[in-house]
Formats: sequence, structure tokens, C-alpha cells
Amino acid sequence: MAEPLKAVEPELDTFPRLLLQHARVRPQRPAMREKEYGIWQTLTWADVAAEVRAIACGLATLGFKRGDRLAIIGDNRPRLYCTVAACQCLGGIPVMLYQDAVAEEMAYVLQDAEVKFAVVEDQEQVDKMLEVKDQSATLEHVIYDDPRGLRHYTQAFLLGLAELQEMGRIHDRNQADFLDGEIAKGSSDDISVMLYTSGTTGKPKGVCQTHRAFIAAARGGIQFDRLTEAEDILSYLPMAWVGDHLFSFAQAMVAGFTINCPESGETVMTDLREIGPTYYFAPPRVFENLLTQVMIRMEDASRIKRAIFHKYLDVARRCGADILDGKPVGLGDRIQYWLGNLLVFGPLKNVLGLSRIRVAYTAGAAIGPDLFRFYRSLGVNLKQLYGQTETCAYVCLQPDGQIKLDSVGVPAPAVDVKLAENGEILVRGPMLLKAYYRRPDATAESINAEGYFMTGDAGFFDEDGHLKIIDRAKDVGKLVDGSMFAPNYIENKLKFFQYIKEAVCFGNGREGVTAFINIDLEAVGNWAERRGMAYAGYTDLASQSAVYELMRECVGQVNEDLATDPKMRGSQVQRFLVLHKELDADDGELTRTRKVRRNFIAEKYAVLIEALYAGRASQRIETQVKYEDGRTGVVAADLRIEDARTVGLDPLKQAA
Amino acid sequence: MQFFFEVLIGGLLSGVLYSLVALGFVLIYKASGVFNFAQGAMVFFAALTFVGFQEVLPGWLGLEPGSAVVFWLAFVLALASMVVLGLLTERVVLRPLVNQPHITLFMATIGLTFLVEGIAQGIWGANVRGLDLGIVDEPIEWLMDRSGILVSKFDLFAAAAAGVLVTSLALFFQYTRIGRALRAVADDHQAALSIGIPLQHIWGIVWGVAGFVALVAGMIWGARNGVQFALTFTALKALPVLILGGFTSVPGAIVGGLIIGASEKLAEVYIGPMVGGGIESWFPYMLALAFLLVRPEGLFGERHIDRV
Amino acid sequence: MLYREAGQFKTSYSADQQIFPILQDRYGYWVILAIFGVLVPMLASAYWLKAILIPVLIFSLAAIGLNILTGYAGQLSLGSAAFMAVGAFGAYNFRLRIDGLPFLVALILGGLAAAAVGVLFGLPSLRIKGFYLAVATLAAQFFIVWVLVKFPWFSNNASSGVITAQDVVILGYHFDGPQAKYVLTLAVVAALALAAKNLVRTATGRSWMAVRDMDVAAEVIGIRPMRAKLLAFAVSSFYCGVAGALYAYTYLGTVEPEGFNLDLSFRILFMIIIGGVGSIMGSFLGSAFIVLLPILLDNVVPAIFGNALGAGFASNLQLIVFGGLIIFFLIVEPHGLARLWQIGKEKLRLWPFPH
Amino acid sequence: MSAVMTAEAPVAEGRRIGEVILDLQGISLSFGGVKALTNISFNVREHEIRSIIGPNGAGKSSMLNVINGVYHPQEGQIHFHGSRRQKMDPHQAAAQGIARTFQNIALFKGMSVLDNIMTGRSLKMKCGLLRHALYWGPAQREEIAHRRKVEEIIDFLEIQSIRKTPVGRLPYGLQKRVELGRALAAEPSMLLLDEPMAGMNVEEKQDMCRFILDVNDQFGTTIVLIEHDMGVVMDISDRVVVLDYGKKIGDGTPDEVKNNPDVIAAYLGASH
Repeated sequence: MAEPLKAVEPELDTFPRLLLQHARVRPQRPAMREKEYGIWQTLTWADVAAEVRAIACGLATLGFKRGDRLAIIGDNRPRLYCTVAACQCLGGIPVMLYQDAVAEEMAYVLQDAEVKFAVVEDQEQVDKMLEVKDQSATLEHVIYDDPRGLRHYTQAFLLGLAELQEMGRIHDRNQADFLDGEIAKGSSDDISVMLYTSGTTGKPKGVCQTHRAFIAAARGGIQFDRLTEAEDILSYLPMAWVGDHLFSFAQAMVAGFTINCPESGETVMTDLREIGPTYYFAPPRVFENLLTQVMIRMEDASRIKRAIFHKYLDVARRCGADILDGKPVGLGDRIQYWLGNLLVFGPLKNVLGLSRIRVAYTAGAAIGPDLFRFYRSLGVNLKQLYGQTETCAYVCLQPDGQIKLDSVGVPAPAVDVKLAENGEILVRGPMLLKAYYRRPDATAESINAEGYFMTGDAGFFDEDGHLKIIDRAKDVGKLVDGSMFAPNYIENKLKFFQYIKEAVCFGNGREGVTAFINIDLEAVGNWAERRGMAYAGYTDLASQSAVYELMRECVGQVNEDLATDPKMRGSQVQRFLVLHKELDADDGELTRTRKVRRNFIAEKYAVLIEALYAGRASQRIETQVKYEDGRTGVVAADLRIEDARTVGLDPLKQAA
Repeated sequence: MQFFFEVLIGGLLSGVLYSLVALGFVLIYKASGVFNFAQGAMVFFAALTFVGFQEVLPGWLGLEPGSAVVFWLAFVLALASMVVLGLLTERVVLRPLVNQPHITLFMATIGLTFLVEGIAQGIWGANVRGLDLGIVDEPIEWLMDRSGILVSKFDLFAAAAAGVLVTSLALFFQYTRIGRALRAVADDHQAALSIGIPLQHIWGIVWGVAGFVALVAGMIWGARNGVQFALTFTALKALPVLILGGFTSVPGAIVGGLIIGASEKLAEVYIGPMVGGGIESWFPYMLALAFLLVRPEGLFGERHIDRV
Repeated sequence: MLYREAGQFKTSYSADQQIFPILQDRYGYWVILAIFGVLVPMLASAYWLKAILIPVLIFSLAAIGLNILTGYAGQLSLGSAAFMAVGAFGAYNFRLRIDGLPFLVALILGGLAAAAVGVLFGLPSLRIKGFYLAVATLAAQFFIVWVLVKFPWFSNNASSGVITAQDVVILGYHFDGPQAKYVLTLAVVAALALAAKNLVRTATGRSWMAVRDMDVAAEVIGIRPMRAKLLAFAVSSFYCGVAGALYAYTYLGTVEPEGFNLDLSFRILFMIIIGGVGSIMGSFLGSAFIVLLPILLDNVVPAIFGNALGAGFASNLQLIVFGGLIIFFLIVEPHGLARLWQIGKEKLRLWPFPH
Repeated sequence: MSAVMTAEAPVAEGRRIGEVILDLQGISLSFGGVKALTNISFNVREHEIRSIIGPNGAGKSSMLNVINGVYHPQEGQIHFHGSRRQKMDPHQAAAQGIARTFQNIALFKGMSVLDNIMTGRSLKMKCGLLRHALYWGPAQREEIAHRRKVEEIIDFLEIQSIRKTPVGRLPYGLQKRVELGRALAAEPSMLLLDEPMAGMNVEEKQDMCRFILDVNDQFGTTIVLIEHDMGVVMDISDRVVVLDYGKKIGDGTPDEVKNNPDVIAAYLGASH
């Protein structure tokens, strides 16, 4: 069971009250910085309180009422964060929208949330609002931050944020106690924000979170990682994403630390280096791109420099993570690591802007163990967390010193996690959503009678109480013998090999697991060239026996890994084949976001699956493909099928 | 009046020497746009090499010192050295700096000045040497008898040599294919390429010719004043000559040299005593400076319009 | 490798526009200043102070002067030594003829005298550029030296213009030992170097560089090229003048006009070519290089070749090495040692990445 | 004739084209006997975008050089803001509020983007040499005040990510943008742009077009534009003057110019 959350001081139970508290306690501490006009323009907590006050009073002047919805659309900007707080001051509900959404997507949310006010960043967003104004009956006012290019927009419902603030200041002078009264009316059970779930299935749903929930989630994280007012965080992920709302808004509001907004999308990396955040969040792809860049840039380095770099990376791989975790490490290794830190890791982290990091989190997708280990071995305290929009991005966190590469850590303070019969993860705690906006059906569907939120993810706890996520619950099936089959989990493990681009596993209702594999043409191509192998394109390379050998090795390693886990040992891949063509979204095999469409593939390549389970050594297949220029053609091949190395499993029965 | 003419003629004749040095500048500037500050050093190098060979050849080959064979052999070897020096300069110094700002090239030739001076003295030593061309430095009696004006035979010879040199260069430029190519290069590098002679060959030839001119100048000058380091300073006087005559004009170099030579002598004689003498050291520069303010493009230079 | 720039963000323009925006550079600067200001005078021998460090500092100042003119404003000058002479003789005469004139005031007046002469000889720059201007500055070189030799008034009627500098006294303290003279020189040079850095990083410096890079464009945006060039001549000559005065007062003590000859002008030019055209720090590097190289050659050559080569060889070798280095730097690294320094610094900042 | 045309000139919303502020009468210019411009007259109204078009060598750049005082025409009169202009130098033109960019980029190669744009504010900076040398105090305050203005321009032109890059390292399109920034830094009332979009790709051209329109619109800057891209010219100009061989062959709104037979002939002739 998770540790309890320390008690909340009753007067600090909403964000507006927290803000006022900071303005009192640490008025001159920096609250927000933004790189603008070449320097980091700083707003202190007192400044922020004043800004928020002006915006809130301005909104009130325009007739903003308690409970009204206010959409916020734009890049991470201090004044937009201020607007969130201002809206909360008036008891309104900020509705966060993704700034890169197209107008129709926005129209849907504006209608669904019955948004009355929209505060947007610039002309681009104003144009979208104008486009959807007619469809959004409730939308009354559109307020913009950056007036550039908007001089000739004559629509009466448009207003600049600066003008709004001016109105607000006048209002505030006339009714000095108005806003304090509004803030006093607020309750911790009021909805503090609405965040829309991305909606891979069906239409997006508005998740209503209360002040209580987000403050609890924020406090839990702060307590867990001992965050202080001295942290610096770079706020560059979309404001509409729950992670940013937790890290850049809720936690900053609770702990009183500083958020830093980059100058523009192009300058994020430079700004990261300048700020050198102490607390950092990025999805795995950001870390992956960073690593790729590091490796590419090092390619051009002199031979000596490369040798030093790789030598000390090896040292780091050997003992870096242990040193970070405070585990016992021999003196020799410690000295070597210290040297490496002087020569390589220290400067490297510094150039990347990671050197001041105390805590970094990644989430949102599985992170490759090599990638994860790389950063930890350099001494970057990178950890994983698990959560959803519905749980304020807050369920499990990895504690310092107890990092397991494939787990998401232990339940966070005050969070109650349990597993359903089918392995689905159920969570309960103060950070749960209040409801989906105007969707009682959906709310009822996802919160069970005992008050547990059904995450839809399947997982299990290991012996140390760390949660492992294995798959979407609906994808998890059973083998004939009743043991669990989690295709995504296995596929992810396969895909962590650089040589494997895609993998599709089958096994639900079968005796064992089989797999289709797509090799990574670039990585395997390089590998082949280094070995002097000739090949003519993907199909040819994929069919070569050396490549099969390579794949067998990869699959074998995955099997060894799976075998260590009693719940997974039955899921070892018994047979596999390397597909003759790359899975392609144009052929309907992948979604546009490059997720495999398992069922479609199973149907399309039924003959191959049959061959895998029939124990045949090869199978001929002809497939229609669409070329980039729209023509279609046929790819035909005799595909070899191989048995994989397994640990302690009987081979598949050869019977059909 | 007689004294005035004597001073004037003496000045004109020493001006001939300035002209010869300036001629080397003009050749190179015309062909490659390089203001070769090292031309003075090359004159020094040429003279020193010639004298040096004159000294060592008899010992090496067992020849009679001072004989015509030694003279001509030394001349040919010195000429060859100058051509090699020119080609090396073109190859090692200027070619890597092609397309660099002119000022950079100019500074490079200042470096070259030091290098050439150092090498010359390093090889041949730094002693002052005499150089005998076999012409006696005595007044022409015929002229002295008729008009009472003293004109040295040697000076007349020098003037004649310069005249021959300039005439042959003019002919060379006018009537040979390479000469025409050179003139084309001066006007437009692209056009020169279309003639079919590689730019680098042209530059090589120009540096060779400039070396030859330097050798002639160095020999005459050395014969008059002895071969010594101070020669490089005197050679600097060619700079005001160029300003007067314009960087691109062969006639300008000649006329400019004569003006500078004559005016500095006249100024020394007539103005010098009023201010304590020694104004020769700066007079040409001040004259050139004053001239610049009136006509920046020089007597024969082309007016340049800045297109924007 | 040594830099730790993450977290060094700037929240104000004054922080962003510092001379050394990076913390480690600031530390480095103070460390160097402490070494040369405190440790060196305590530890260095009189020979080092008198024969090496003081001249390096003085030539640095002259090189800064020439760099302002040539490196920043793009006007080539071959007359720096003459402007030094004006400064030296100017300061001498001001002290000689005005009773009780404080030394530092005389130093500044000497510099101003040089500035006035510099503007006079800079006038042709309004009409001419490049080589023409170089030749014009030769006129200054020869003319000024001639004037100082020929008019005994300037040297208080000493024979052939030799002057002996008066004692250096500031607020009653006599600067006569090498230590004291070194510290004084360092203080003056450091202050003026800082002022030069300030000039080149503000509007004045930008107007010089604008005229250097594209004078028509500069004029079109409202810079008056004439003014900018004359100002560059004035400031440049001022620096050379102060350097010249220091040359007389804290270095040699006794100077003659012929000491400020064309060769010295060339040496200062070489300092900025090798040190770095358009760099204040390069002026120091170049000066140290040009002062130290002959000493190095004098010590190394006999050690390798013995004395067989004779005395003349060393001076010829020096000519060859200087000439060769100039050409080498112009071809390989036209921005000199300062650029090499900067490349090295960039490498350290990006370490372990190559770029 | 031109009066009729201006009456029909498109008036953008909120942007009022005002009185004639620059009037050129009978301008002739020659270089050592070669006539560059012959008896050219036209005017520019306040706040308008006035384009000069014509085949290569038509004298377009010479026209701009006459306007901002780089060339002095042998004949003709120039009235700027009502008063007869005497022979003047470019920096005097700059002081009167005329800024420009060049056909071949004329940036200061040795300086950063920031410093290049800072030079654009030279006329507005008042501190002298001694204050600069001392730096701390008035000079620093002035530098910071102007830096702030320059940063607004950098923001306006969306070149934040290159502000400290030496201009020599920038690609062509960005250099053009920086040059526009330098001209804007002077807060000119009239901006002369000499082929601001030459050599740009479509995207860069679109950006540049947007900037020009924004400048004209937000700051009310009068713009005289030379441009080869007819699409752009016809799109954004209020009035167009057409030159050919140093003579004016057409003047009017884009539509009028498009239908002018002389212009059509010159362009058809030029394209063959």
C-alpha cells in the first residue's frame, strides 16, 4: 500500500489560494520565465498574481460567470498559464485545447464543452476560432495574446489580452474586494480544469478534474521526489496534455518552483541548454532523438575523442546506473567513472542541458531499456511514471534507487492500485477524475462500483511490488493452456532491437506464440554491409539466412527474458518468419500513427499464420502492394519459417 | 640656372630607377591585382644574387674574376633565381590567397618582403658590396663642354637601359600572344580565360617578367650605390611613384618616377636648407599624398565608379 | 570540457551584453588578471619584467591601436610607430614645459597629441582606400620622424633628438623599480584595453565595422563614413601615442625618434596579423608572440646549431621566420591566434561534440 | 494621368493612402556619357506600396539610388515631404527617414545578426565616444534600450534562433531577411526594397511578402519596391511604374499596367 499523503492546509486547497499564498510568502521568487526578445523575461510570484488578477477581473467585466468554460489554445506562454489561474479564480473551468489541432477538431471540443470564452495565443488560432465561430453557438468572446496581424480584424467578439487586463485593472480599482470574494467562494471540489482525452477510440471526452485531485497529484509527486521552490522546469509540451498541466501548472503552483517557456519551437534545444532544468519531463521519443543526435554528432569527432567517448560510455554502462542508485561499486570503477564524468558525461550532459537535472521523468510509451539505461548511466536521474488523463497523470512512480527498467514503479502516495481478474489495472485515490463532461455513461463505464477507475491497461506486480504494464487490457488474450498472452508486450521487447522495425505476435487461443517480423532496412542493411553481404532491396535482404540467424538471436534473447518471468514464460515466441514486405499504412497494415492493425494483418496473411502453426518450413505468399506513386503491384516470395530458441518450453505440436 | 638643370637632370635620372622598380609593381598589379610590396625586396634580392654569383663563380668554375663570362653567367643565374622566386611566390603565397580581400594580399607581400630579405642575406651575407658594370661614373665631356652641365655617363646609361626595357616591354605587350593575354587579364579575368591561356601560366609569366625588371633595376642601382640593405628603403620610393602614375599604367610608372626623382632633388636643394635638410626621406610621400587629394586615381589611372 | 553553461541563462540585457557572458570566462579573466597583477610582480625577475613583460604590454597597447584602425575600421596603416613617437615626445614635452603636470595627465595629453596628428594624416582616407592609404600613412611615418629629428625643440635641444624621460611620479610615489613600472604599465594598458573593448562593442565599434564591411550600406543607414574613419584614426593614434609614451617612460627611459622607425610599424602590423585582426585579445597574443619569438630564436638556434652560423644569421632567421609566419597565418588562419583561441574555446564548450 | 489612377488605387482597410510625399520630376542620370535614366517623373504617396518594374538594365536600381542620394541626377528635381531636395548624401536621406535594402545583399559580413540590425539604429543613438569607452552608465542604458527595439524587429521577422549568428554563415534567404531588419531598425517612413525576393524559394517569398505587407500595414511605412516576380508585384502593389532602357513606359495600378501595350511589348520583347 502506498504511503499516505501529508495533510493539506485547509486554506490552500484551490489553485487560486495557492497562488495568493506564493505571492505572500515568496513574492520576489521567479514564478515564470519566458525567452522573449532575447532574454529570459521573468515574472515573480507577485507579478503572476497581479497578471492573474487583471485577467480575472477583465474576464469578469466581460461577464464571465462561475462555472463558465474558457478554452485556452496556444504554445506554452506565461500569460496563458496565468489565464488558467485567472479562470479558476472566478470559479470557471479552463478547457485546454491542443494548439496544433485543426479547426474542426477544435469545433468539436468547443461545442462539447459549451465553451463561452476562448483565450488564444495569436493570429493563427484566432483564424481557427473565426472559422468555427458559427458552429460554436456558445462561444461569445475570443481573446488573443499576441496582436500581430490582427489590426484589421473588426469582429466585435475579438479582444486583446492586454486590453482585457486593462479593463480588469479598472474593474479591480473600482471593486477591490471582488476577486478575493470570488476566490473565497471556490471549493476544492470545484472542477479546476477540463482536459480532453486524445480519443484513439471514439470522440474525445472531456475529463473533469477538481482542485482536490490535481493538488493531491501534485503534492504526491512533490513529496515523492522532494521537490522544492528552487526547481526549474522547461515547459514545452502541449498545455492541453495532462503531463504539462501536472508538471508545469499544478506542481509549480503547489511547490512554488519556476516554469520556463521556450522562445519558439525551433529553439527548444538551445533553450533547454540555457535553462538547464532541475526537473524535466519528456516522452521517450525526445530522449531517443537526443541519443541519436549525440551518436551522429560523435561520428564526426576525431578518432581519439571517439575512443575516449566510447571507453567511458562502457564504464558508465558497467557501473553508472549502480552509482546513481547508491549501490556498492568497487573503487576502481568509481575512479574510472569519476574520470569519465570529468571527460565525457559531465560535459555531454551540460551541452545537452541535462546537467542540473535532479529528477527527470518519461512516460506515454514504452522506453527501450538501452535508451533508459544510457541516460541513467550518465547520471541523469531519469525515471518512469504511469498515469492517465483521468488520474492526473499520476498512478505509479519509480522511487529513487529502485529503478527497474521494465516497470513503472510503485503506487504513488495516496494511490490505491489493484488488479482485476483479467489483469486490468484498477486505481483509486484522490486524483481520480470527477466525471467525463456530460458523459455519465462513459463515467459509469470507467469507474466501477467500488470507486476504482478502470485504466484499460493490463499489468502485474512483481515480487518487489513494482507495477509492470504489459498491454492494453483488451488486447490481452490467453493461450490454450490458460496462461496470459500479451502481444504488445512481446512485440515491444522485440522492437527494442535496432534491427527489428515491426513485429506482430499471434497466440490468442493457440498453443503457443508465433511472430511476424519486419527487419529495419537501414540497421540491418548497415549490418549486412559491414559483413560484406550483397542484397537487392528489402525482400532479398529479409530472406537471407544470415539475417534469419540474426533474427533468431534477437527472438532467442527476448525468450530468455520472458522466461525469467513466471507469468510470461508461456508466451515465448516459438516460431517466427520475416515478412517479405514492410508493413505499410498505405496498405492498411498500420494505422496512420504507425500502430499495427493486428486483426487486419491476421486476416490478410492468414495463410502465413496457418503455416506457422502447421509447422511448415516455408510458405509461398503473393501480396498486392501500393507504391508511393499510387500504382499497385504484386510482391511474391517463398517465406522461410524458423523455430526460435526457447527456454524450458515444449515445441509446438506439428499437427495442423 | 645651370645648377637648376644639373639638379633636375640628376633627379630625373635617379627617377629612372624609381620607375624601374615601379614598373615591376605595375606589371604584377595589372595581371593579378596584387599590390606587391615585396618588389623592393626583390630588387635587393636580384642585385645581391647577381653580385653573389659574380663572387663565387670564379672560385667554383676556375674562371677569371671580372671576365665577361662570369658577368653573363651570373646574370643568367640571377635571372633564373628571380624567375624561380617569382614562380614560387605565385604558387606558394598568392595562389592560396586568391579571392581574398586585396588588403590581405597586400599584407602577405609585406610578409614576403621580410622573407625575401631574410633569405637573400641568409644566403649571401649582409655585407655591403660594390657592383661593377664596367661603366665609369664620370661626366659626359661633350655635354659639359657645350653647356657646362654635368651629366654622368653612368646615369645616361641607366636611362638608356630603362628606355630599352620599357620599349621592349611595350612591344611585348603589344605584339605577342601572351602579351595580349596579359592585357586581357588586367581588364577581365573571365575574358582572359577565353583566350585559352590558363590564368596561372599568365601569372607565372608576369612574375618572371617582374623578376627580370627587378634584376635590371637592382644591377643599375647596385652599381651606383653599392648593394646593401638600404636599397629596400629606397625602393619604397616606388610607392609614391605609383600613386602619381596610377597602379595600372606603364607610362604612368615612367612619368611618375621622373616626377618624383626630379621633385625630390629639387626640393632637397631648394627647400631643404630652409628646414634643416633631409627632406628627401619624406618629400615624395607628401607629394603623393597631396596629389591623392586632388586626383585619387593617379595621372594615368582609370576613374572608378562604385556601382551599388 | 571545462565549461558548464547549462543554467547560465540571462534575464536581463545587461547580463547578456557582458564582455564575458559565460561564468567560466569571467572566472578565467579574474584569475589571469590576478596572476599578472599580483603574482607576476611578486615572483618575476627584473629581467622578465623589464625586457619582456613591460614591452609586451606596451606593444599590446599599440597593437590595440592599430587593430582599431585596421581590424575594426578596415584602414591599413604603416605609420603606427610614428604615432607612438608623437605620444612619447608629446608627453615628454608636456611634462617639460608645464610645471607640475601630473604624469597620467601628460600621458593622456601625449595620446591626444598623437590623435590630432593621426586625424591629420587620416584625412586622405576620406578619398582613398587600401594601398593608397597605406602609402599615405608611410608619409606620416617618414615625415614625423624627420620632424622630430630636425627640430631640436621637440627634444629640448638634445643631440639627434634623443630624450631622456623624466621620473614617473604619481601622487608622490616614485615608480622607479621594474615592479612598480610593470604594475603601472599593466594598469594603464588594462584600463585602456577595457575601454577599447567597450568602444568596439557599442555603436562606435559597429560604425567602424560597418564602414569596413560595406561603406555604402553604412552610409545608407545613416553612418557617416568620414566621421567614423577619422574617429578611428584619432582613437587608434591615441592608443599608439599612449603606448609610445609608456615606451619612453616605463620601458626604455631614453628614446630617439629613429627608434620609432618603419620597422617598428611593421612589427606592430605583424602583431595584429598574427594575433588576430579585429580582436582586442589578439593584440595581446600577437604582441607576446612577436616579442617572445626573437628571444626564443636567440636561445634555441645556438643550442641546436652552435655558434657556427654567426651573429648575422640570427637576425636573418628572424626576418625569414616573421615573413614566413605572416604568410602562413594569412593563408591558414587570417584571423590569427585569437581565432585559434576562439576555436579552441568553442571546442571546449561543445566537448565532447566536434561541432 | 497618374492622378486618375491613384483615385482608383486600392485602399486597404484601415490603411489610408495619403498625400504625395516623394515627387520626382524629369530625372536624368548618366555615367560618363552612358544614360542610365532619362527624364523620369513619378511620385510616391504616403503609406502606399509603389513598385518599380522593368527588364534587366532598365534603370530600376539607379532609380532607388537617386531617391536615397547614392547617385546625384544631372537633371531633374526631387521633392520630399513638400520641400525641394538639394544634392544630398545617403546618410542625410537616412536622417530624413529613408531606409533601403540592396539587390546584392549588403550586410556587414563580419558582424552578427544582432549587431547588423543594431547598426540600423545608428541615427537614433546619441552617446559619444567617451561614454562608449566608459560603457557603464549612459552608454549601457542606451545600448539596452536599442537592443530592446532591435529584439522587437527580430521577433517581428521571426529570426530569434539566429540572432547571434554571424551573417556570413546564413543562407541567402535569411540574409535578405536580416537586411530588411536592419532597414526597419531605423524606423523609416519610407523603405526602398531592391529585389527583396530575388533567389528565394516559394516559401521564403511568401514569408517576405507577409513581412512587407505587415510593415506597410502595422507601421504605415511607405514602400518603394523593385521586384521581378510579377505575381508578387501585381498582388501587393498599389501602383506600379514601369521602366525600360532608362525611360518610363507605364505607370498606374497593377491592372492598368498589365494592359498597357507598351509594357506588354517591353516584356514580350524582353522575354524573347
